[in-house]
Amino acid sequence: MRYLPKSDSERRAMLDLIGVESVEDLFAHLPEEVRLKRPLDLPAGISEYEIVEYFRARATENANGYPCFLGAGAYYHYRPVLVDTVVSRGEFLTSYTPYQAEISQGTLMTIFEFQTMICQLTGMDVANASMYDGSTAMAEAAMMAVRATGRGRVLVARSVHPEYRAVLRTYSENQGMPVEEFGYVTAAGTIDLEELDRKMDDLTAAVIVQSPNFFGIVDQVRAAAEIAHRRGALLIVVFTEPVSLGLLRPPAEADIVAGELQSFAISPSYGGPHAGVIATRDKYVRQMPGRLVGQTVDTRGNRAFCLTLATREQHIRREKATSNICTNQALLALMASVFMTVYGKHGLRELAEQNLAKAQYLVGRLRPRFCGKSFNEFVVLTESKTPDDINKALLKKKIIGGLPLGRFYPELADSMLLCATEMSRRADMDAVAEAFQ
Amino acid sequence: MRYLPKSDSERRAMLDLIGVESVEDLFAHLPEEVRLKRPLDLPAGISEYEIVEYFRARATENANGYPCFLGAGAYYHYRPVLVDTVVSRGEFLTSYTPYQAEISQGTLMTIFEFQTMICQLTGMDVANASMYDGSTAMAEAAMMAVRATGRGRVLVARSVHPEYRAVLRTYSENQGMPVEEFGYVTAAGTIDLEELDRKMDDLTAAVIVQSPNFFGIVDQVRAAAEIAHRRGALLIVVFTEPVSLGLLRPPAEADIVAGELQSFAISPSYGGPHAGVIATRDKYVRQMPGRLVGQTVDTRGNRAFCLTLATREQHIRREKATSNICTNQALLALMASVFMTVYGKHGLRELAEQNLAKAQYLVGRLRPRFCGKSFNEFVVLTESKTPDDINKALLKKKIIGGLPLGRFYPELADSMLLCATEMSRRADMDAVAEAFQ
Amino acid sequence: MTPRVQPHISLHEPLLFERSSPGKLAYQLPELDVPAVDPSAALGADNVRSEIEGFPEVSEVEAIRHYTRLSTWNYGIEYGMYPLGSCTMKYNPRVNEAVARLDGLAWAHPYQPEALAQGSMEIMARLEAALAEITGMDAVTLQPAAGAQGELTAILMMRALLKKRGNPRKKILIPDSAHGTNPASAAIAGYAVENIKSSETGVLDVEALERIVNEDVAALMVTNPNTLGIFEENILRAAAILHAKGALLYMDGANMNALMGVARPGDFGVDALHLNLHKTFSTPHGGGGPGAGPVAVKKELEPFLPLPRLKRSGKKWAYDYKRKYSVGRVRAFYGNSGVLVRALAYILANGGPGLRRVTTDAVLNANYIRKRLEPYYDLPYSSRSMHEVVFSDERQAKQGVRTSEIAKRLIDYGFHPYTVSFPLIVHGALMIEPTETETKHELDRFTDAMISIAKEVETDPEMVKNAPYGTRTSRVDEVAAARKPVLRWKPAS
Amino acid sequence: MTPRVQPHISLHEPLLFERSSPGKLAYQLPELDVPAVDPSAALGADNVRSEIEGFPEVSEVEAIRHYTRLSTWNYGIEYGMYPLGSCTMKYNPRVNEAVARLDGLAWAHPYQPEALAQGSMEIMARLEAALAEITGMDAVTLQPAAGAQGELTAILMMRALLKKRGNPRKKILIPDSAHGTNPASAAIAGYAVENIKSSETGVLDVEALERIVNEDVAALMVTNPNTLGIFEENILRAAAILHAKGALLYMDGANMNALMGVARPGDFGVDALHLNLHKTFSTPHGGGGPGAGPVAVKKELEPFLPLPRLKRSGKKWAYDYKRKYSVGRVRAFYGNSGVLVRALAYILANGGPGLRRVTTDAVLNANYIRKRLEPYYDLPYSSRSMHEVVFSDERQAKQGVRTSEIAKRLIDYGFHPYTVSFPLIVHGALMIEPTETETKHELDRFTDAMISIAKEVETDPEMVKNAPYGTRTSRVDEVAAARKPVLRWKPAS
Ligand SMILES: Cc1ncc(COP(=O)(O)O)c(C=O)c1O
Ligand SMILES: Cc1ncc(COP(=O)(O)O)c(C=O)c1O
Repeated sequence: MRYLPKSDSERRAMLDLIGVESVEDLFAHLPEEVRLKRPLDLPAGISEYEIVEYFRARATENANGYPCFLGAGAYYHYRPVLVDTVVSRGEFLTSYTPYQAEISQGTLMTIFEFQTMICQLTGMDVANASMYDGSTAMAEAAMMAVRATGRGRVLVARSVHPEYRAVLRTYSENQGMPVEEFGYVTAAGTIDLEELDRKMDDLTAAVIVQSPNFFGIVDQVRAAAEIAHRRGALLIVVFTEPVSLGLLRPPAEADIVAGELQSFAISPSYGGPHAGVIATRDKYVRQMPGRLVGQTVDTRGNRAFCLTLATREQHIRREKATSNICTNQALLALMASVFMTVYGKHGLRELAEQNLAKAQYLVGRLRPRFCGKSFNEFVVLTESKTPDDINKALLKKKIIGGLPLGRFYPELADSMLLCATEMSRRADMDAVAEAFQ
Repeated sequence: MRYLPKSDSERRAMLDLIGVESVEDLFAHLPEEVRLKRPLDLPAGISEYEIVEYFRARATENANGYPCFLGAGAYYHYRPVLVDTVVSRGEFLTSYTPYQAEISQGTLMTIFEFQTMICQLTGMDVANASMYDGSTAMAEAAMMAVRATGRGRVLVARSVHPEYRAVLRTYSENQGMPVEEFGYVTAAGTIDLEELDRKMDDLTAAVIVQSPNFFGIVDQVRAAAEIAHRRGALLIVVFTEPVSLGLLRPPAEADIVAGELQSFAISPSYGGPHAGVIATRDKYVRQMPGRLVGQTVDTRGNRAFCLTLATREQHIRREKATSNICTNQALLALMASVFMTVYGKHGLRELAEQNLAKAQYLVGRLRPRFCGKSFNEFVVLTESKTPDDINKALLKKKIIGGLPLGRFYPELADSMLLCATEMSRRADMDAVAEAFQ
Repeated sequence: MTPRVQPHISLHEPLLFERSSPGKLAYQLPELDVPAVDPSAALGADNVRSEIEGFPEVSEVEAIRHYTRLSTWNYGIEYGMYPLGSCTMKYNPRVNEAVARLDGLAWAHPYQPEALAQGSMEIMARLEAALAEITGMDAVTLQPAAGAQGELTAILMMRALLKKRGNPRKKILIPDSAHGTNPASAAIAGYAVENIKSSETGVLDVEALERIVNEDVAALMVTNPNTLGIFEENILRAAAILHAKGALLYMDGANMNALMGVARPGDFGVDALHLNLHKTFSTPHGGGGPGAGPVAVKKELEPFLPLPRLKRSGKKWAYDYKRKYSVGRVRAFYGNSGVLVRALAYILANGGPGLRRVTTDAVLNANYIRKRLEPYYDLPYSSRSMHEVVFSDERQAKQGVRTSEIAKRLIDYGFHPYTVSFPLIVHGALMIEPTETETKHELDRFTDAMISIAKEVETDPEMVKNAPYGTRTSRVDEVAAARKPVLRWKPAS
Repeated sequence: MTPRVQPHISLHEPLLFERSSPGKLAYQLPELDVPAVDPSAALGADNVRSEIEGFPEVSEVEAIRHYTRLSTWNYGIEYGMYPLGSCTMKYNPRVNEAVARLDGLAWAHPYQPEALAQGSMEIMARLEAALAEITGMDAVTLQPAAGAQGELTAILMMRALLKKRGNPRKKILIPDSAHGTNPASAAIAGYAVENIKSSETGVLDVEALERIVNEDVAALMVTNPNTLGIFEENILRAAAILHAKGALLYMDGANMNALMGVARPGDFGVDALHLNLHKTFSTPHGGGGPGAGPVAVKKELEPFLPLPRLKRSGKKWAYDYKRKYSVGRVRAFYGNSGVLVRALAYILANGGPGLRRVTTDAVLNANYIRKRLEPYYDLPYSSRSMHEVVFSDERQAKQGVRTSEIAKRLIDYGFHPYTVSFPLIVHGALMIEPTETETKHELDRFTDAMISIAKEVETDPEMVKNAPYGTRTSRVDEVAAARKPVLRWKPAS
């Protein structure tokens, strides 16, 4: 086997030194009953060439190269070549969590830069090294708010990504952390502030709002903050489309920001691996889940970095830890870092502007469902046709349309969520518009 | 511009230090008449995304993923992923010729290993660090033989790759180095030993034979050596398909071996860059063109490597150099090295055996033109159809057939050169056979 | 003659922000093919930010040099042995990277129509089946993003099952040798954690277990082989004890590298387990992640698996969202699909016989190290080792040298350290897991280094205590980092 | 406390052959889908070899570690400044690598039908047109594999033209500052070489030229800017002199990085020139190659371009092999197509205005270095510098320190050395070409290092003479290597 670097004579020499006859002797102490008496029912190993052929065949069973107007938490943005160049370096790709600082400064410094850039983007004081994804980041942010406030209840907007809310329910279920939802204004597609206000109470730990929200609309972060803070709750702002932060005011009124960075050079990869992140105010840092890198010095007095505040974490605090997270999404966070580096201050803004322009072009040719201001996603009415009909018609043209919303919002069964990014071509957008006629 | 790492304020500071007003002043000394008075007539620079799109579009205008039975000096072999992993490392990719040994030991050691593996494969004593390709390697080998023997005439077999012979003519033209050809035996497809013997004289510097020859046939190296050596000429053996050396006796009777290594993990790339190589006997090393790496020690007594015997080369000897070659094909030679490492002693043999088996399967279903023993290429008669008809029929099935030989050998207008490698699938070979029916 | 070596420029690579200069660009966007839009008009003026203060401004060449230079301060599997215990730092085949990047897979959107996602779905289905066979379990979910999330998922499922049976129960038993994620996951699922002490031979104390298990106990979480690298020989009895009381047996499968083709959790009473694809199944750690933590369960637990489930519908794969007992979602979409591709590629490459060979070579390597180092390092538990071996620093501590210092000294010998101070039940643990992908040569060099350090500890403990010496960064002050945390760069004010 | 640093294991990576052990494999082939064949039967027993003696036998992990470890002993553009004069070591954009690897391009066979090669042909046609515009010439061949082969190709064409005019003539004039490939190429084309001395200001001595040029002279080969980095201000007069005598003007375009968008050889009398795509047009050097050396010519020379030529045939590209005056082929197939893809990607990225900016920044950088180092190093020619600057070691030589030693010391400061001892007309040359892709910061660090070395030479010349100190390999004994060449590994006997 090509991955096994030993010849039989080497194995023999090792067994001799150990003092056993055969490799089976190393397993002789396993109780007879637990031993597998037959070979695994898996075919023999195949060559690298066949592996490549196998996955190539699978890849062609997926849509390939179709223009796609899906967003809803996973976005198509151009990935600069540099990103892959960097993460393909074995030094980043094949290293472990940087526990041993002296031999991991590369990873540590890139995480420190990541944390910094996330703070710059979100207006927060401190950011962690990554979470599994946006959905778990949101759930963990809620748990963090519960710890920080000593309260239990969580109010989440229905305009938050439905799958994120599902994850929140799963996580909260057994934690004495009741989750309630509040709606959106039918006309604007923004959160229903009145309902929120009504549902607020002094047991509420956090209010969760997404912006741009699941409908693509820039939501009422300031107003939500006011309501939440008035009752001593924290405001958690969620984002699924970080490109929006190139243009949108950072959610500076939030106490915790939880988001998904897939847009930053992470391929959609059929849903993962992506990269979540949590950012917050300094005062809540000890409640924060996930790894943190801090700056320090080495014995020569040179700047150095290391993992820090580990007493929050499971390997030290076990059942009292802020989270059970151990392995995170470091390499994806690095991809996001390289992306932020490549686009930089001007690029991220211009990128956001292009997304906005593309989406405005497309929405301008359709009938928007909501009147709220949208970034690169928006909900449209499908008029006389059903969303599925429109998508079918588009598929015939090898275009993947939008997300029919009935699945998540029965009241929006006549609507579809569309996303346009800098990669959306005008001709394809025209074809989409045509399919609505 | 993203490739230019200076901000305008930095440019200003630099101009100030230099003491000029503007960057134009740095060109003020150019005579007015030579200056270009207009912008270059080239469109403005485009984004990385557009560059990728442009080349993707071009790539789809080529054949994509068609099974292909062309060989004739460029072969389809599976490229292990490791090869690209290694050559994508900036340390190998972006370094220059290793003039500065202390900071180039990586490149130097890999070349030393390359030279060694080429010797092991060919049975020669010494090999150089690469030539442009097989064709120029052959031409340079001829010039080398001329230097080594003090004679001028070169005899080359017609069964040598026609384009290699064309290059030889171009190179020899003005060097007082008459090139003559000798034919092949019509039945066997091997060199016509009688004609060779007849054409030999005491002014002949070298006899050039390819094996497997252009028709894919294992040629008469030993007999050619005997004839050449009897008259004091050198024998140059050429190969275009190094995979054959996994199985074939090395051309140990040759004085010089010149070959093409494209088969060793170098993509066909529409004809280049590939990698030529020259190997020879110790006694001719000072006549050899191209770079050579030698083993030595550093001041601490540790093994080290450096470029050596540079007095053969143009930068030292100028018009008296053994060749004008400077930049060679180092990165491709490294690819070949990684390929040889991955396949190794057993793998190269098994690979050759598979090539043989595939070719035998295909030729077994067709009518071979020659009775000589062939490796993975062979010439077949197209019977009642023309080669072009057969290829057209195959193209309809999205298969690229063989090379019609009439273009290079008018007497073989009814024949086609086919190649099968380990990548040729049985079903596709069956389709090829069918097209001949 | 004094060398006076000047530091290499790449040893002084500053932070990105320190390298920035206004106006430098590393990007260019295509010209817009639609009309430009005024952001303030479209979004509302007070929704638009002015600029991203402090955000980097560098050129492309600076970007690539920055990250390339930083990369050289790291150590990876491709440099050499990385014997971090419990981490299974094996070679990460590069072909896995190549296939995960195929356009059709990497650029598949999670919501693209099922008919146009059959390739990705088939990959997941095939991986589920392979993992079920390897573990001897009945059903597998690939959704969890890492081992810890796998644990949580499984505990939620066990809870749901117990609840359906009438009583979700109150606590989960966890051996004191367990990984920290086990208790942390149990807590999120709303369970109290009760630690159980390991026996003198380093395994589960079944007598104690028998005493403890009652109707309050939901499950035992056991790692097998455990974190001492010892096979839990009483696992069948433990299962019987638990099952007799209506409790469940959960296995932390992080150490599955010791068992493939040799023994299957499903055959020794395990009801649920998670796997770490980023350990046993060779996906790269990427400096901390991503991973994937599939959970394999017995039939009984199947109804509770997270949503959605893959199901066959005619000749196609489809998603089943209508499963009323499901614990719900543990994350958005279907899992870390890109990691799953890599894991399947690894399984295909090895095949059944190959996976067994992986295990036997992994165990061979660990035992070789144990044999070579036993004369020099204290072995607190002498039970047979499987895929890893845990020493303690007892002898070296007499000279004042602790495991963490030996670890740093190992860096000077060209190796990444082993795992330090885990498992907690070994005072001053040196936890060494070579994996199967180390050559005999590398193992010899590694053990030579360890022996040499043991001797250095005798002759010059102070020297060892101040290691490493050969790295760009000398010993890092972690205490200072935590005392006054600096967690982001800020412009000098 | 003595550190006693032990060498990193990767500093001792042995040769592959020393790492081999019988039976280790890094490959697997698919099962044959056709009957196996007995090689002896198929090929004849005496045509079949027994084994490839000494060939490597390693596993995949050893292979990748071997090359990864070795790579870390190199220095590349992505590490930092690489100021090799005459080599134009600029940043090699990574997007070029990505596009050259697109399946449809990388896996195109040179003999696939023209109808199925239109993409590759279009790329070549577009590149030809762009290079013609940049150089101001009429036609371009992309066939030559590198600069030297470009020179040879062009000289053969000039010879063919002159021959057609009645007399191929006997010699080629070459300034003493020229690169070694110039005379070597002329010799292969059958010409005698006559060197002409440069003037005191480091340029062509046109008076001398006027005296020398006669009916025997086929051409003058001039590099512009020349290898001193100086623009040949009399180029127009030189052209006139040559043309008046029926001779031709050839330009070595290796230094085209100094002229793009500023001046075009076609506008100052050049009849033919070659370009180095691996210099000016950013394709990576790969430790020595590959390159590409297109030749651009004026109308008159077009009939002589190598075979085949791209031609438009309806809406398609086709190859024209019927060109009776062609000098024939200089290599198999059409050129280093993969390199051509990269060069076109670079031209597209920069565009017309961008290329001019490349040139102006390159010249700015060189002049900045010149200004900063002039107080410390002797500048033998004070003419204005273009893209590179050449100092001499005259001052340092007084302390016994030569350019080659200063170069080695530069390594300790984290830089690749400049070009040493070229051009030959400068005794002890330090030839420095920064290119446009260096930041001001890097230039400052570089010049600081050079200044620091100049001071070290004053205070401690011996120390400088034994540099480098910071590398794995200390000063290499090149003399020993040449005295008793060991050019391959052999098993210890
Ligand atoms: C024994 C054990 N259990 C659980 C885990 C947690 O897995 P993950 O890091 O993937 O969440 C680890 C990983 O470090 C482990 O070693
Ligand atoms: C001035 C000059 N001319 C010619 C050449 C030869 O080019 P190549 O190495 O591509 O053959 C070089 C390259 O070193 C050069 O610097």
